[in-house]
Amino acid sequence: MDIEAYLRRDYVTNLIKEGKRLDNRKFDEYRKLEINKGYVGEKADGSAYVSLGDTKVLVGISMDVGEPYPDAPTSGVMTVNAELRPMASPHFEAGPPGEEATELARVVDRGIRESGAIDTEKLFIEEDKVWVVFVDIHVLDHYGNMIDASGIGAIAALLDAKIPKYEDNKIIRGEHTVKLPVTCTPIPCTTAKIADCVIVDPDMDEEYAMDSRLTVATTDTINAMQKGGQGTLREEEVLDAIDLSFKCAKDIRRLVEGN
Amino acid sequence: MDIEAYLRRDYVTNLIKEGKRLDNRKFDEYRKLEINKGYVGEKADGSAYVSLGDTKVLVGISMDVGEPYPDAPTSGVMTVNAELRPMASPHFEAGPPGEEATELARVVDRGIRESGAIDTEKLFIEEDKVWVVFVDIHVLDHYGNMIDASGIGAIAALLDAKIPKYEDNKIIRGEHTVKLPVTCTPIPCTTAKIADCVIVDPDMDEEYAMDSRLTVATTDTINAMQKGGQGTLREEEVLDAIDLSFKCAKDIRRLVEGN
Amino acid sequence: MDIEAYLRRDYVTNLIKEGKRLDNRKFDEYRKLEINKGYVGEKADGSAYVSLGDTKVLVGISMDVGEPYPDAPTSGVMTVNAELRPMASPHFEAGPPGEEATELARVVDRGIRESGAIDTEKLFIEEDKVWVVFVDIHVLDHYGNMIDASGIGAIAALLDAKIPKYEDNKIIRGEHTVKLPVTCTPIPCTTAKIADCVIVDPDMDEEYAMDSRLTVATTDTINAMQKGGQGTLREEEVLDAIDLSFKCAKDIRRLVEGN
Amino acid sequence: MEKPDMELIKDGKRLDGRRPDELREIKIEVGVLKRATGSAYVEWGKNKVLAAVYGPRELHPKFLRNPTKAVLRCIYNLAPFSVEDRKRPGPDRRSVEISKVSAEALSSVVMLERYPNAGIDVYIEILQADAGTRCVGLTAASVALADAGIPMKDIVAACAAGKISGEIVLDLMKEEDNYGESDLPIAVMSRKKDVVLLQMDGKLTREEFKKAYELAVNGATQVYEIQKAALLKSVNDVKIEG
Amino acid sequence: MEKPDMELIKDGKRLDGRRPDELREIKIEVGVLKRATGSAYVEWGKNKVLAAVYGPRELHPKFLRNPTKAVLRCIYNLAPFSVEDRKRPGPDRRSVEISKVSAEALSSVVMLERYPNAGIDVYIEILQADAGTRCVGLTAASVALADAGIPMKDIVAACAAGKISGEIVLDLMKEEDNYGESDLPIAVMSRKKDVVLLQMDGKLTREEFKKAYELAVNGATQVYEIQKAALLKSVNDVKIEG
Amino acid sequence: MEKPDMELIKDGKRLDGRRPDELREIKIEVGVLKRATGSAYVEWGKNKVLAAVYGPRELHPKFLRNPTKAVLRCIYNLAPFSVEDRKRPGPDRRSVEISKVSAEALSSVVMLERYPNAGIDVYIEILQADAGTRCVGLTAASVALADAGIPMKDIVAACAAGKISGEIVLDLMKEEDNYGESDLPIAVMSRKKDVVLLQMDGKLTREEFKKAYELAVNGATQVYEIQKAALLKSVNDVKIEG
Repeated sequence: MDIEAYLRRDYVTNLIKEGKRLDNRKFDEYRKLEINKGYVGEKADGSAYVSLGDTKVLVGISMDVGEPYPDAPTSGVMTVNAELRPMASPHFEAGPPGEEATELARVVDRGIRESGAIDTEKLFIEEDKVWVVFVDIHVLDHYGNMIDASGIGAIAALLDAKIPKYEDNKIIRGEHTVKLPVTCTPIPCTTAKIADCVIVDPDMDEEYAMDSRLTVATTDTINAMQKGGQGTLREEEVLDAIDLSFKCAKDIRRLVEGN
Repeated sequence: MDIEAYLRRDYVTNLIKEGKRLDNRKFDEYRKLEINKGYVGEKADGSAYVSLGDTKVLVGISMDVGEPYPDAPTSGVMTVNAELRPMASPHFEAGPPGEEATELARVVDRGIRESGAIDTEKLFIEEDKVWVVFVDIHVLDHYGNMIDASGIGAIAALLDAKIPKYEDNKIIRGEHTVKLPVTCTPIPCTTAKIADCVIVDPDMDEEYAMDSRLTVATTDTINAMQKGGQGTLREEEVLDAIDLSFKCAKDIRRLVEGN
Repeated sequence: MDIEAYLRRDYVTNLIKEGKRLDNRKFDEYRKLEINKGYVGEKADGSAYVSLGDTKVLVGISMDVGEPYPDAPTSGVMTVNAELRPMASPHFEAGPPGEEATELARVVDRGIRESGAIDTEKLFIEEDKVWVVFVDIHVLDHYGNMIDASGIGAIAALLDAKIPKYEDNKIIRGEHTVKLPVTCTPIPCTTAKIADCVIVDPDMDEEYAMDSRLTVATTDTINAMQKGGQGTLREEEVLDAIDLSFKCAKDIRRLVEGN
Repeated sequence: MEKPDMELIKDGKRLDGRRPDELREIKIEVGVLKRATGSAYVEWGKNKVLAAVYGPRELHPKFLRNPTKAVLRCIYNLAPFSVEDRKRPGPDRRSVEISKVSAEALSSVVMLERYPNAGIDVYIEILQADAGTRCVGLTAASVALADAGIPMKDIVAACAAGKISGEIVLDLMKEEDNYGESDLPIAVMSRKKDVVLLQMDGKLTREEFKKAYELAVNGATQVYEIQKAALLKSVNDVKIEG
Repeated sequence: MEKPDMELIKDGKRLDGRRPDELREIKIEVGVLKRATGSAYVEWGKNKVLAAVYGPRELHPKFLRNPTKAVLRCIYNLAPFSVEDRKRPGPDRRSVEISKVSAEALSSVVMLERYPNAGIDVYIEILQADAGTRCVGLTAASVALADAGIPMKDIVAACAAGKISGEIVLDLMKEEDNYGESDLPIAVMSRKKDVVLLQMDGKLTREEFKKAYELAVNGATQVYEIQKAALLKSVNDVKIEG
Repeated sequence: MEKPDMELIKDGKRLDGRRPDELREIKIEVGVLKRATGSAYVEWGKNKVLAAVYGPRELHPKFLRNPTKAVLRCIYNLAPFSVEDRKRPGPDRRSVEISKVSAEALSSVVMLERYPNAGIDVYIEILQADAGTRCVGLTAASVALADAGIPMKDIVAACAAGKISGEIVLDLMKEEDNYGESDLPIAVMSRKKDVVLLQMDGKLTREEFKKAYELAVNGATQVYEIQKAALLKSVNDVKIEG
């Protein structure tokens, strides 16, 4: 594996230098993206199955009633959790989330939280009781760029989500009232730097070859950013990545908001 | 150890083929069973020390007051926990229960739960308060067939158990009111398949040699079953095992209900 | 490292036999002790930074409101936690406290608890609500005798601690009312036995060389003792250690109670 | 704990309209994942389950290795959103037990002795759960093993039978599992019908057991036909692609 | 936290009728377990304690090995039902500390240098607890080591003394431990009387300490006689059996 | 979650009297710990942070080793008493993320290829926290690496910029972080100004981002001067001592 990874890394890098990508995409071209909202709709309160090329992520939303944070007593609560299931890659292991899963969950969380996408004020029930929105990211097949697939899945699942019926201090499972109040559609877009070129949506091989990556989650503004990898970025590269992210997010947002 | 295990396995298998067992038991013969109820009666609310041949298991019952499950608000709660103490075998390690201990606890749990042995309705105290019955299985010496020794110890300890006095929202430790309401006596009986023969109550050496085992917990009906091991069973073998289990359970039940 | 440790051990032992110590201290002489109370006073409710020679320990006090123990419903609660931070020694690892950290925390705890140093009755707020005093020991540089440095830091930090303002069932962070009620100043003093000599305040090299250690925490009486190490102690050695501990504690107490 | 009375069979039909001996609808897809050595997706009633296989591969940690055969490990996992009340991530005792008996069941058929010292990992993800998930999982895992090209003596097919409203029926769905009297999940080697997994809880007489057992074996035989068809289709698809 | 006043000594007798310098009743059985290399069972007042020894054996993980001597590890465990309020399974901080000081105490007497790189594991199970369990555990462990045939310089015997109602007494039981003023558990090498375990908490002057210490050593000496008798009996039993 | 309006800038001055482009006071000490290979202490406003470096040294467990270069690991830890509401000991998700991005940032400058198979461990302890701790930690860690004599291409210097009350400002303190609109912590290689760490949250337009970015780089440049001065002083001190 190591030697294969090394050779592929080399091959990918040389291709990029010639202005090409392994799968013939342009530098600013996303892989084929499919979103299947309501995929596990019989049990989850919201869900979306995302295929980004060969990367597959399923995101489920579970609503529960809980306590608000003391410093925001009338606001609902969102919590994002990511599981890199061992079926998704030979490098993933069973067990509690490691640093990769933790970073993934936190970057997706920030994009949603900082854009104010969930109108948490509307999740207030009564004193000391608010709706808690669990966003569970389940990575099933890891073929590169998990962050975007997960972030897209998360906002798509939130758009699919409905609030369960709540009567006599009890949740009536299987029955719902209204849609979860979502105010905007934050979209993460990740670029990678390989051989001093900035490309969009790296696949698995490109991730082996990249020096660094930059994720930019946007609505009408930038809401979250995260650099990854041991490489460096120059100011122009960062600004390029931002421009590319705004651009790609438009098409993705249309798809996420559709069907 | 490995080679010794291998040779013993071979030896046991050949004996079985000749219709014999290492300790001269008949195929349908249980090892000597001794039950000492109230063994740690100064502190536990119920207890039983079980010797099944050289296998030794101590089961203790601790009663506490807790919340009922939301879907059964007037029922008491039982929880079974098993610890394969490292003193019991060179193969057991300290630490949280592994898959063997988990299976053991769950099989014992099912035998008791599914037979309705504990009259949980009588464990209701007041709204949101019921008795919680902790069944703690402590395996001290593992010389084969832990499941039966543990299951027998659990029901014996339950039959020994008394409900503590409860006054002013407090448990008065050391004082008891009535016996724990137990309605029947589920008995697990395990058979093993070695060289296409079905034998009862495998000891340690027979466990090394067995292809599969089948535990059947019975009252007047079957209440729980569990196959173990990587071998297969034919329908007749399963039915044989059921018949043997009903048969052996009678003698064991008499012993458990006695003294 | 092992060989270096072995040689140093030998060297230290031979020196002791000649009545000398590596740093020229007398057998009953403590290393230089500096105590900086209020070191992290902008955030913690009490703190003390202790330098004992090259050993550095920071202790912080955090006050919170919690429930009393059922058997002492009008008493506040103290809990001592110790972290041997991996920066303090090449032998410390990240992760939950191991047996060394656990012993450290418990010995410090006992010295304070058994002397009744905290007047816990004064930490009662109202029914089911008392102040909880968290004593967090952070070992930053381990150059021998962590127990004394930590125990001294703990009582110094408690003497520095103030109770936060509490209004409308809320703690007002950053504002304080009165000092934490501390009634006496328990001081731990550790001696080590090397080559049948009893020396005070072993440093790192002496800890490699010692057969056993004995910690004695005193006020006007002995409040806690703990032997450590695989060596033995004779009665006279224990009594010597007690006398030395009472003697050293006087000077240390003056320093702790000062500034 | 007490199960309320609930009429689960009316005029010979069950809540979802099935006859007592009728399976829920089953759909199997082979080779649905890119990274895994083999994979399968099974929809079975409202259950949605993915299984993936990695290996034979180097087994870590080393002390688990067996010099005479491969070690087959299995992890059965319920996704947090697969059930109505969110399940906390991580293994609970039920998952640990199912993982153990599933690994044993699959070890019965895989030719482990061909790969000494190696590890074969089977991962079962329950994406949506509606009773009988261990049978669905084993059914999917067995197809995934075949898709991975791992030699097996036979295909494992699984199915449950149970007793509801006093009657022995095939393949319980959620309401039947919740309010029924007993459940008997089994898994068999498809051709010889020998059982490789058997668990049971509830109340059954010996006669009821026999009836339920034979019904479940019959169900598993039907499941096997669907497995076979899916595998055949996937092989043909590959041929067509090629 | 505040200890209520309670008259623990009346007319020179303690709650259970003992004199201040009197031990509780002690019963020791040797070789009670089949799988362990050595074992012992001790009843001491209401305490019931099992100890088992495995080894010398291969030590895992490897980085723990010491090329100059064996490593003796000890696990002290309180069974959930051994105390009136159920103890959650798993080690708590108290058990971790007792395990550490017990391992150190036993390491003082075992001839570890005879088994470089090996591990010797001592397991202490408190089945019923009534004060003084660490002394009971060490007493049992020491007999189990002898039963395992592991060479020792001496037998470890343990006993506590303490102060209750103003008086120094031997071997505190539960009520005395709860309402007393201090507790001093020690363990000694039986012949030389050198101390291998010493802990103390409460309030004692130097003079009180000396008195308590000497009382505890004296108690341990009595315990040693019972250990010796039990070991002798077990050897004779073996001879008779043979 | 909703951030209340709060006037954070008044008459061009911030709550603590700073101008928008002004850093808090920074003090750096080099070589403050005895055991570590290298260490540094940084006070930055009310932040108090220690960093220590061990290595290059043998890396455990073995499977983490890289035959082509050293592996740099980082643990960022918030002491329980470093914040007003006590933090439970042990890593939380925020610490895990900061540890990861800090290790990546430092790996950019350390000449890891010089030490194949080795490990370099960087420990960052936040003793008192008041916003911007990841920048303070990286700044300290970089000085500690230099103190340890580990060859680097450049020194990493870090600083944050952000938006408060509608204005882009340098180096947010606690109240500004809590009630401000966004935060952009970065770390750069001091000479080339290439960014090695970049995170951001809140709301910024592209233009605001550019302004904040350049302000933060400028802040980091000032931080670098303080780092350099501290390192120079420590080298001179050593010379004088010698």
